[in-house]
Amino acid sequence: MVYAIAAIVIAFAVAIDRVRTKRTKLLLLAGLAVLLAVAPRLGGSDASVNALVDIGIYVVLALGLNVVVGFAGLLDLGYAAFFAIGAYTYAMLASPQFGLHLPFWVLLFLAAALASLFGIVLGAPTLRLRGDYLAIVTLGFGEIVPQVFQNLTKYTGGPNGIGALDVPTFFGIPFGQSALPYYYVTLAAIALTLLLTNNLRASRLGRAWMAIREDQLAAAHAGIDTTRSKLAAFALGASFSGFAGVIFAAKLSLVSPDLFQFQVSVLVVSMLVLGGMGNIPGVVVGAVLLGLLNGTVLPQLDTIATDVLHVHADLTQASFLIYGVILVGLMLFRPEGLLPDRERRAEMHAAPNEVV
Amino acid sequence: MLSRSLVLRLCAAAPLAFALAACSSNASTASSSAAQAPAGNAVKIGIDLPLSGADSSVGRSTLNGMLLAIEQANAKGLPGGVTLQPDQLDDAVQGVHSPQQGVANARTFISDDGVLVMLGPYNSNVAAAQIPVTNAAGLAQISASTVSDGLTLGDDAKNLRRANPTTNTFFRVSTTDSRQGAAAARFARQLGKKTVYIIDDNETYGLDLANVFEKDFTQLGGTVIGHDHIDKGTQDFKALLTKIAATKPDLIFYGGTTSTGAGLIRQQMFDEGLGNTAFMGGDGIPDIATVAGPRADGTYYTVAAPNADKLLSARQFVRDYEARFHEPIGPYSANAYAATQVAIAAIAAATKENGGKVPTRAQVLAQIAKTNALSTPIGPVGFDAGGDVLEPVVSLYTIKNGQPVFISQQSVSK
Amino acid sequence: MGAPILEIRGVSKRFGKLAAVDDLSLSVQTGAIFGIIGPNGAGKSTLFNLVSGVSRPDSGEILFDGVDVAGWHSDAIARAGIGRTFQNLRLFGYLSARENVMIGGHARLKATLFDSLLNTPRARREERAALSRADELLARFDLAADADRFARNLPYGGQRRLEIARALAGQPQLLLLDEPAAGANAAEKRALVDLVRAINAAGTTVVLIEHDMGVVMELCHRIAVLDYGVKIAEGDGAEVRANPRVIEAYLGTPDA
Amino acid sequence: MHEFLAQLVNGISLGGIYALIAIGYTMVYGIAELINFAHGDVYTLGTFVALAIFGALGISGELHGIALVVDSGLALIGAAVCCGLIGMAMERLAYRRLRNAPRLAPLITAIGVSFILQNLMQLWKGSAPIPFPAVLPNPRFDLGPVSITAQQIAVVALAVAAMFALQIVVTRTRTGAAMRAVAQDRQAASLMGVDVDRTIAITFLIAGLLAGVGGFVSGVYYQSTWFLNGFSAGLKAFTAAVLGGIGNIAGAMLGGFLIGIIESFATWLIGGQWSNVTVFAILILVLVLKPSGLLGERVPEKV
Repeated sequence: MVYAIAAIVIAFAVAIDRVRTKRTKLLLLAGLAVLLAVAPRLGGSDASVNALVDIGIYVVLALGLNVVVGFAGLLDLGYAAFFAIGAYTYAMLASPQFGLHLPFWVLLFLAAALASLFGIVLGAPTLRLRGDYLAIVTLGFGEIVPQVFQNLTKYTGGPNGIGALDVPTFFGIPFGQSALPYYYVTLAAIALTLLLTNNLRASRLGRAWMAIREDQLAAAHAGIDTTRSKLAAFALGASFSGFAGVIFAAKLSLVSPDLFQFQVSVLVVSMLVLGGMGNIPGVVVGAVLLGLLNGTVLPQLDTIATDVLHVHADLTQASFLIYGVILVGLMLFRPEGLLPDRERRAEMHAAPNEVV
Repeated sequence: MLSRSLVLRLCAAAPLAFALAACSSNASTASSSAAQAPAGNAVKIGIDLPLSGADSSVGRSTLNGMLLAIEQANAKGLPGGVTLQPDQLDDAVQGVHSPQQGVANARTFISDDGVLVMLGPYNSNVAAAQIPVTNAAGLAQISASTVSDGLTLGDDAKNLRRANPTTNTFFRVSTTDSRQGAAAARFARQLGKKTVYIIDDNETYGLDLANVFEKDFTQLGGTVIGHDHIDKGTQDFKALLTKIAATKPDLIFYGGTTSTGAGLIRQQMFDEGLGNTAFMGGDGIPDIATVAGPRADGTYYTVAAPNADKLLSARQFVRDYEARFHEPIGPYSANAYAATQVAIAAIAAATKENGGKVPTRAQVLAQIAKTNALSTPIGPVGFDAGGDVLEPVVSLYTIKNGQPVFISQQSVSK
Repeated sequence: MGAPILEIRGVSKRFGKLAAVDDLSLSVQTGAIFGIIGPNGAGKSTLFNLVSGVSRPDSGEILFDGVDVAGWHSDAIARAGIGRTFQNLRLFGYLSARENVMIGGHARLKATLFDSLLNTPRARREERAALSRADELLARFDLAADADRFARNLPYGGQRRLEIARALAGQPQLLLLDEPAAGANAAEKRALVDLVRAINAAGTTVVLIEHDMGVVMELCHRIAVLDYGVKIAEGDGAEVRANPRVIEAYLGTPDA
Repeated sequence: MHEFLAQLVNGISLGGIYALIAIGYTMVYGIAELINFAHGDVYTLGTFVALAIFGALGISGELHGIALVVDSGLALIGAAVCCGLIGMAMERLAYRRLRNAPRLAPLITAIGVSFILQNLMQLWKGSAPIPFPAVLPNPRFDLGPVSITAQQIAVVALAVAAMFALQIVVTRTRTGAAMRAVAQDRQAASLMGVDVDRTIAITFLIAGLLAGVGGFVSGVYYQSTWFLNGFSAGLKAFTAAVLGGIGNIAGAMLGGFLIGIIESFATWLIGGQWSNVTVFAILILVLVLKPSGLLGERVPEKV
């Protein structure tokens, strides 16, 4: 079922990317939404629903990072830090840790606000740095945050993290241990993220980001406050990450520092690049593909090898190798991503004399 | 046109994927019931371990201990003609063990009716995420290596079981940090060490172990000069050891495993003039010689099992393991073997009770909880109500000429 | 002609030991078309960069509408009402011509972050208005047919016009044109002259740097001549042409 | 005071290894504008290769006399050459085709290559740390209040020598001139007749050679290696390169030594678990205060 749903989502995303009229796009989107809403009713185990939720959280993360990297062109290699901040917000305010039990729904937005606050704190002094320097600063921030959570044992449970987080309730009805309620929450979160990021893309601010990405100096001469616009991208992107972190923590009922390492940031960036930066359907495709690969395919490599290929191979050991080969192969084959946006497609097919 | 054909291909792929999914009945639970349900009375044992990335060496040797027990049981035959089939999933994502993936794997097992019991996980925080899920589903889970107290003891454990407070589904053959740390502190005092400098790897196992050791060592009249934590992936410990050398401790205690730093620290102690200072750790470092080489000599370590030289089953196990896998056992191979023995014995007993038919998860769980004095390579195993081993024995070893030498043992209970 | 819209008082800018602009003063009357000429390296573009906030003067004042904007950020200066073009075009190459113009009007829109995020009715109204304004401008600049093309794919002359359109979209009071006639043929120059006149007639003060003397003489009410960062002459076309220092500067340092 | 000096020695020798990696990072970035994430893994591969060479020669203990020179020389050169070739191969197979791709594509490729190298090393030698034979004698010299080992001196000497050698290559040779030209403006260099492909390939070769030397040194110095070492070492080396001003060889060395010293002092004064946090916090601070790094030149925006 996971594979089927993933294939359907990808097919719809490609179709939405390709059709031109807005009405057809909306129709396709509505169709997909209905399909996804009823999908769990059509069979499929709790495990597959759970796998879909994990992928869905990646979709929210990727869409959020897309605002920063895809729209504004700011290379952020520490996105997992904001994810961690969101998750720990839930963990510290809705668990036995401090005896605080704030409601899930409130924390969703509180965490988003907190994460964006941290985005501003980090971004304000550093956003005037050149692209690669910004990348390394965000990378450093991404290393610092989980390490701080790990070291402040008294407040964060240290390496153990915080467990037994509150189970969210919906009008008094607890979610329980099933993955299904989280499926719908994640679906709603994706819908909200899609709506907001799509609004942004076509807005005054979205245009300002495009301008900054293309030529910062010319953008400034058009009256765009580049620092504030970039800061807005950073803060908004962070808030989606924090938001996703709450859903993630609530479903897992646990947070620990090793969940938010550099690899997570890399994974989300890879989703963007693989799918097609800046292009929302592309980003969804990238997130679904890599989410599926990481959460479902690679952990089950041994079983898949036995069941599907009828070879008894010990492939799991090489899962990282396979992942690396896939990344490199795809980049060589389609460096602009599977579904690039208009500008990047043009860029790839432009004469190579335009070295930017 | 490329884009058009891409659309077509992908659209074509969707129904195909559906068909595939239908054929394999449930592709996400890769080896699921209907289509691949093994013939006869097959019972699946779900195994969740980190099999790729940084933990994969220990994960593999743990897995091997489990596989060996299953193979031996199948060869010997089980009541009702039941055959056991291992179904292992990797809980490392991007090379790092992941509670998130652990839960995904646990749910995969739960969704697969053929799985009657689950072995694993390796890491405590993975267990902390899995327990609420297996507890709600009533799937028994036996871990060979998790040591964090909160999994079985106190309010933390109660919170993990809140979906189903009256049932415990989590068992472990490994000893809690608090028991091992306390035993290690007593051993250290018995060895006549008065002052200690404690280092830990700032990970679940190591930090907790070091904290318990610190508390107990102080209670027993020893002096803790300092307690430092290290960063993951550190290779250079010279700064830390320079600092420690200035304090001239009798003993350096390390909470952690060989790969998180014990091997390197032991080795670099010699470069900082601490070669003759005693070095001690828990059951994460019996393999220290693989990193520290000859400099491992003189290291003390504790293992949560009676003297292996005296234990027949232990010697037999080591021989069988080396014959089967052509490599020395890993730090948790024996534990893994024992955990699997518990699961197999429970399945056998439940099958008998069920009149030779494949039992239910609940029946297996009930049998596991009743386990008492089962003979294993780590001594007799039985569980208390929380899922911890009854009356565990902790032994102290030292390394001489690269070989473990038994020193003494003590029985620890709460 | 009224009060000066732009007044430069004793502005200097050095790069290392080289003074690109040296104690320069000049004043541009509101409503004028003001020309700046001089040999290459005379400091003309540096002057534009100082006025538009690319770099900060080492000393001196730049009064725009009576306010000293020296050292302000470019975006603040643009919002205050100074638009500019660049000698080596700086269009957003991979955005459409229409998007380029809409970006030019950025500062005239009021949508906040939340309007953008939620696509409020207010934002939608404003977007529609901006879109039609952009299309009007494109039509005025004879670019309507190219509205959806990437800016970089426009012919050179189109790109030059687009850059002016983009600057105008910000509805500046003062427009700085950096060599607008570069690379243009006679007909294009003709059209440019008409265009600049029309812009000026609509109420925008224009300062232009230009090498083409024909264009300068035809358009400019007043002309300043720079050499080595120093103003060596100022006046109307005839005065400047007759000035011996100007002749010397042009003949002494042949235009490379 | 005594401990201060001892920690300074620790930091400088640790920094020497960072410097060797950082120089490669900085050169590749300066010339190809690529953050070669796999560079740290090339360094670890150097240790693995040196280990394999010692293994093939049947060496497990301390070497003396002529064997010391010949065998360790073999291992050193073998590791360096192997890493140099790997670096060139990576450039040829993966990065060259992406030279005009969107910025992120080569970055993701580099991360992919890093995963591949890590996993290959893991499949080769397992996921646990591996011992490295104590091949070099390590006498200790007492210099007043501190004592320094021969290996510590060697590490620092190697890093400094590598820097000077490279400075000479870059400023005095034709290849160096080509490198500087490509770093300044690839297109113009190509128009001037510089073979850009070849120049970039040579840059990767040199970076790989240095990483290999670093790998050998770290094996000898720590007598151990681990397939994941390259990640954290590479990260710190890159930090060092940025700290010093990326593209600047002397800056990379300075940055390497500084990071090493900061790490040692953080371990000593704050606690080992804070050393990474301290390193990155200082990096962020430096970049905020001096965005082009300590020795980097400010690149003015061209209008």
